[in-house]
Amino acid sequence: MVEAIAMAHGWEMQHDPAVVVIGEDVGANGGVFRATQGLQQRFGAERVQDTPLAEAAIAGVAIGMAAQGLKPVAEIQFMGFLYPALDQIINHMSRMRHRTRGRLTCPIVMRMPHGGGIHAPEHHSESVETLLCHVPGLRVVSPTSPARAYGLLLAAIRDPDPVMFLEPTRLYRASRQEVPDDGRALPLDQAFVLREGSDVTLVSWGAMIAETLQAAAELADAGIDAEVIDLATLSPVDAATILDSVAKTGRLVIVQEAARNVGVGAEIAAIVAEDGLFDLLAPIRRVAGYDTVMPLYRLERDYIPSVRRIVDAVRSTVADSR
Amino acid sequence: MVEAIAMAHGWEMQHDPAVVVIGEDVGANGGVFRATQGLQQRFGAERVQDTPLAEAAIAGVAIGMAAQGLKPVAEIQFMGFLYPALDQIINHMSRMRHRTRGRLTCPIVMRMPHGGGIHAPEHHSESVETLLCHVPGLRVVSPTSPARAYGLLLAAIRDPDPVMFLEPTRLYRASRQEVPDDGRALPLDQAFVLREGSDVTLVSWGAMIAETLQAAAELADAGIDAEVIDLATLSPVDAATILDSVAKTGRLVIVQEAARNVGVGAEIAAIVAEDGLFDLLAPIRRVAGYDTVMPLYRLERDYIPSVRRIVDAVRSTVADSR
Amino acid sequence: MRTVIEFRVESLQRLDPDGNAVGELPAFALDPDEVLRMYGAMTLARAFDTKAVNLQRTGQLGTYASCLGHEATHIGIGAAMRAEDVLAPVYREVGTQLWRGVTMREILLYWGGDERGNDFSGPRADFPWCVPIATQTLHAAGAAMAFKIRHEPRCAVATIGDGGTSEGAFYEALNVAGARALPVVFVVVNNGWAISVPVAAQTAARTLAQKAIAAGIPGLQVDGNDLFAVREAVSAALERARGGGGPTLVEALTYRLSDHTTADDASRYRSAREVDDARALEPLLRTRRFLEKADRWNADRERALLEECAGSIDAAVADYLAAPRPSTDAMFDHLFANLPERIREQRIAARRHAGTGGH
Amino acid sequence: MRTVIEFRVESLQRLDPDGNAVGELPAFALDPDEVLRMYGAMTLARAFDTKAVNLQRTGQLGTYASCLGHEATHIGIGAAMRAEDVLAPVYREVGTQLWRGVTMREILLYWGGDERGNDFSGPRADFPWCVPIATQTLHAAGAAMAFKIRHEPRCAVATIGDGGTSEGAFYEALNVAGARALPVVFVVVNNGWAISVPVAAQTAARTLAQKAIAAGIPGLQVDGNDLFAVREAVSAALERARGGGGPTLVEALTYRLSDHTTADDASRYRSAREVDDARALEPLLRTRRFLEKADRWNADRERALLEECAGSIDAAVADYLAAPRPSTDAMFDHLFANLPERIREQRIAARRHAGTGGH
Ligand SMILES: Cc1ncc(C[n+]2csc(CCOP(=O)(O)OP(=O)(O)O)c2C)c(N)n1
Ligand SMILES: Cc1ncc(C[n+]2csc(CCOP(=O)(O)OP(=O)(O)O)c2C)c(N)n1
Ligand SMILES: [Mg+2]
Ligand SMILES: [Mg+2]
Repeated sequence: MVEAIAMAHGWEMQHDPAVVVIGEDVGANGGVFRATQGLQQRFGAERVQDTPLAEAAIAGVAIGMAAQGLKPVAEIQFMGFLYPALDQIINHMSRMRHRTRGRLTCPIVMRMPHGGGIHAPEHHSESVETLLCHVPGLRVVSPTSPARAYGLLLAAIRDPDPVMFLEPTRLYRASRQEVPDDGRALPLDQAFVLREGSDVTLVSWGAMIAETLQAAAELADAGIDAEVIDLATLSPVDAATILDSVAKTGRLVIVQEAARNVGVGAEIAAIVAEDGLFDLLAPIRRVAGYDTVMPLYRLERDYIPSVRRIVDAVRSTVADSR
Repeated sequence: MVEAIAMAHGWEMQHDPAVVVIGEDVGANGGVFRATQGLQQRFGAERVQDTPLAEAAIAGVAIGMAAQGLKPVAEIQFMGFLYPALDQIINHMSRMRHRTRGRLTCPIVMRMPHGGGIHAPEHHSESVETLLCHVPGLRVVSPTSPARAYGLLLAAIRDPDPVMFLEPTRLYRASRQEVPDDGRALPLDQAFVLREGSDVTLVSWGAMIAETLQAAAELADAGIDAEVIDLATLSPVDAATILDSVAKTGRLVIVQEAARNVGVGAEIAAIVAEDGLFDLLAPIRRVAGYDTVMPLYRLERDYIPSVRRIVDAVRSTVADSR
Repeated sequence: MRTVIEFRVESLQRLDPDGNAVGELPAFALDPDEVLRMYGAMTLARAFDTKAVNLQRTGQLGTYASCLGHEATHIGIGAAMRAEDVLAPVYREVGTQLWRGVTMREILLYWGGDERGNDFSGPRADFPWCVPIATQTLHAAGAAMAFKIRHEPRCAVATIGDGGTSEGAFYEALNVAGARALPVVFVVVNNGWAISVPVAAQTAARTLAQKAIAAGIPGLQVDGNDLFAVREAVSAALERARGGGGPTLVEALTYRLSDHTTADDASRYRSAREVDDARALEPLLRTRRFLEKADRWNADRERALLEECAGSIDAAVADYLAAPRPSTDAMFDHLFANLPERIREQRIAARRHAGTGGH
Repeated sequence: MRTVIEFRVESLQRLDPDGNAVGELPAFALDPDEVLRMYGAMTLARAFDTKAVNLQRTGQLGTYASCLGHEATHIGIGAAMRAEDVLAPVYREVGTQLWRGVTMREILLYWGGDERGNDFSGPRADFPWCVPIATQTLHAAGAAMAFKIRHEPRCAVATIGDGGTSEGAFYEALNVAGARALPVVFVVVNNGWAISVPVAAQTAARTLAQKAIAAGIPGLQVDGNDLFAVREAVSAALERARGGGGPTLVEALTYRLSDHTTADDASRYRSAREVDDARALEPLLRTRRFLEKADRWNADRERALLEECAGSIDAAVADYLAAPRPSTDAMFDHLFANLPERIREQRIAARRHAGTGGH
């Protein structure tokens, strides 16, 4: 996936001179995960800039550049280091268009690795999409394959508003896929149905899609036919796709790596309890990170939802059906 | 309410020499809302300190003090200025105990005005409790009357862990109530049933409790008997009280001032859709701030849920019952 | 111990409190029409400010941050900038904004709780009012970065208060601007107070200009009640920035003669004596004295100017008061270029309940 | 222009790269046993560090941040502090931590992904490793504030990297410490690089010591490969802080001889030549030369020391490797003093699925 991300940067920088890349170690080093590999050599040190080590500055400078006509793509090195930038993102980036009645805008992409599972040090494994999803004026997007990373990142850069782009760390090098470098974007605000099924709807996003698909395969062996939805845009969610699916299956299990409490999964459950309640044959279930700190790596596999937990939740859901 | 808050500070500082107060303008000025009125005169400029204008510093210094045995009560001037402090709160305050296996702890209260409705300038009317409620290791509390402000603030200061204390701005001077200065705390982690009823459960918190109670009164006139729950501790929520209520009423309407998307209301809806689904006679409804920026004050009354919106939502819920 | 490097902070004054020139006046100060233009702008700023406070007191405007006493700093900055430069102001730079073409109606709309006030008809690229302290300094740095990348001969100017210099964002802005030699000027408007906190409680630094040293950029002090010194210093900084010489920090020493905002009561924390002393140094008086000494001003002209100001202010106020309440839809306008489906639904719902709220 | 204030940054060296004394040595450097004790600690830090990198390479430890080349700075800081002082380190201060009594087993546990490593059995009040850059400086300021309020004669010491000086939190900490005259010492460990970004790209400031000027506090540079200079400067700063004289910033100039961490490949962004040049200045060699010249050291003693280090390291590693995996419950232990009901339920659920995850 990480090559697809670098490739999308390259395409767009080639075709749009307003696109600039900023972040810590994005230049000579090509990013700590190599997501900006080769860009500085290709486009120069003005358009691909290492910033001083300051996340508020990365976001704030991006806002200033964007308001004056550039399209910054900014990398935050890990999502756990996003917090110093939140003031700029929430108080300015998300509302510059609104505040100025469209006079100044923030066509910015903030990219950052998301989630755990790679035995990283403390603060390098966070899934705190909630903090961004709750903020009006932001789009939050997360890709789950190299092709979707390429297509969604292009869409994010081209979008005239700020997009938070969460890259699942443990998918960076998980799978190989030939992605044509054709400049074709995928749609934002739209979920992808990765697997059709009739017995239960599984909604997930980010790296958890892998476990969710595996669980669906195991469930199929056991005669339970799961539909798998990749949320893709985590905010605002594509409610229609989810509601349509639940109308068909009657059951909903949400899988998220983030802590359960006030997660995006809660929003999805709430939407269905509001607009699809009478379709439900069984209680909704959330399989989620526990409401505790993401532990250091010796315990991370106990924290991140396992295939087993998903399968068990689906089985209970089916068992609890009326 | 604001006098009750100053009184609770006074009691606890008098009885616990470890309690110190820090924040912008909390000293001679007594806080911009006068919530720390008179404290510096009474306890001196070491225990009641104006800080330089820097919210990350307020939180970070509080952490350092707390880890070395003090109990800081820190004021953030408005919730919209909390963001620079989030890094310290999320990466350190919420997890110091966990990280050090109990060796160092953060018995800190972060107080801040919450919500709109007082015709304040931009950024002074925010309801972003979601950002705190999602963070494991924090308690988030909001009082809705002078007596609860006094009792819950005492509980928050005495709690050995960090408590985010959200004070509803438009209740600061809304009602007068004699509150005895007796040092009695109220329980955390517990919702308050403010009104018993049998037809529908209304869950709310903060300033919206006022509109919710008024809606309940109007509904009673129309023959709909609403139970009103004041969440009080917004995270972790007292699920048992809510589930018991819904088991009785069969209907749930959640009222929040915050933007709807991934709000605390979503969590409550999700809990009931998981653990109380078969009790529900009607879809859950959320009456919430819209998923847009809190507007400047000329439109804030269109943004903040009105009594009418709550009443309409309850009526629809009753009408939609199976 | 070996000395590695040395620094000094210098201070500039061109007009003393009695209106006498100090040292060699810059060219613009020798052009009486230009001085009159600036004096007129200062006078308008003060008259408008007085009116705005009154509107608030009579319930016709929301909380408002007065600029009383800041006029020399504000107009000095404005006059030093070119139209194509970009301003990133705080919430108090009324004078600079008026100079740059933000209308009084727009200013009133904003403080009257209406986002349309931020849609400046004049300086289209200027940043809107900035309330979260110090954040605007990074926007100015970013704007300057854009100008630099595009090789445009434009500069950004950010203002910030003395209290604002305690926020980390301010130092990050100075540092990134220094590290990348960005065409930006930071003006610290040191008015002595951050609400109730005096500068001495804010920092142990004896000047705020010396904060520039942390970023390796030049910093200097000017008398912020001295129109000529402010304009001269900011002009020089802009010239250097435009020529590729990088950023400068200018500390303008002035005094907040008003309460912090109309929601504040400064008598709770500072003495009347202090305010009186400061009033003696205020900027309009000394500019007027300068003009009088040059025989360019008298009571009649002053009266005529005040009348002219009052006329344009009254017209703007009438315009403001006549502005219809924004529609409920305005909450959703401009949230996104492409409003997502879920939020379109909310817009419809909001119309249904428009005007039912009680606040 | 009138000069308002002047500053200078000074630099201290006591031991040149050849191990010769420069100027007048402080008392501790004239006590051979004390120097041997510090040299032994530097040697242990290096040997332990080498072992930790090897453990990572062989899959027995997580990502690890080597302290190769930082030993003089680390031990100089440690030796200057009193036991009752408090350290707020970053992720690289292995030497200082060992000196203060953090055990090798604890260090390995932490980098081996186990929170128990932060439950220091030695310096109970020291702050744990701090990964979010610069945040620890505010903890040190807060600790110092606690000491000051309680009138305890204790100090806090925070370390921070060169890259870390770009974060706003760092300046906020300097500023609040200066404004309240807190007993805290900030040591900037300037090792030339922040991952791939050299200091010159991080800031236009020619020294990092001059960042102190922004806060109105003293700042000085020391040769960070010079054990004596580091200890002398930090000792003096601590003495002043303890006496009520407020904070100091010490910039220690050293070099990161290793990759940034074991996850990094420094050859992507810096030349072997630069590293070779820096290696010639490294701290162990020059301390050894000093001891040799004083006839207090020879190859035999060196061999014996290395063996002793290896022995204690091997024992600690064995201990670490034998530590049982924490129980699933450990995820919930110490989250709160009083675990709320909803999370107690999750603890039970977690037990049911313990060990089913695949990562
Ligand atoms: C981040 C942030 N924190 C707190 C506030 C509340 N506040 C508004 S103005 C002010 C004082 C600002 O003082 P200064 O920077 O000196 O500017 P002045 O008002 O004197 O022009 C404070 C604390 C804010 N607007 N933003
Ligand atoms: C807030 C934050 N942003 C980014 C990172 C990722 N990161 C870890 S170390 C590092 C470079 C630090 O450089 P420096 O401060 O010079 O310390 P050194 O590693 O050289 O000791 C970066 C960017 C982080 N840990 N925290
Ligand atoms: Mg001020
Ligand atoms: Mg470094």
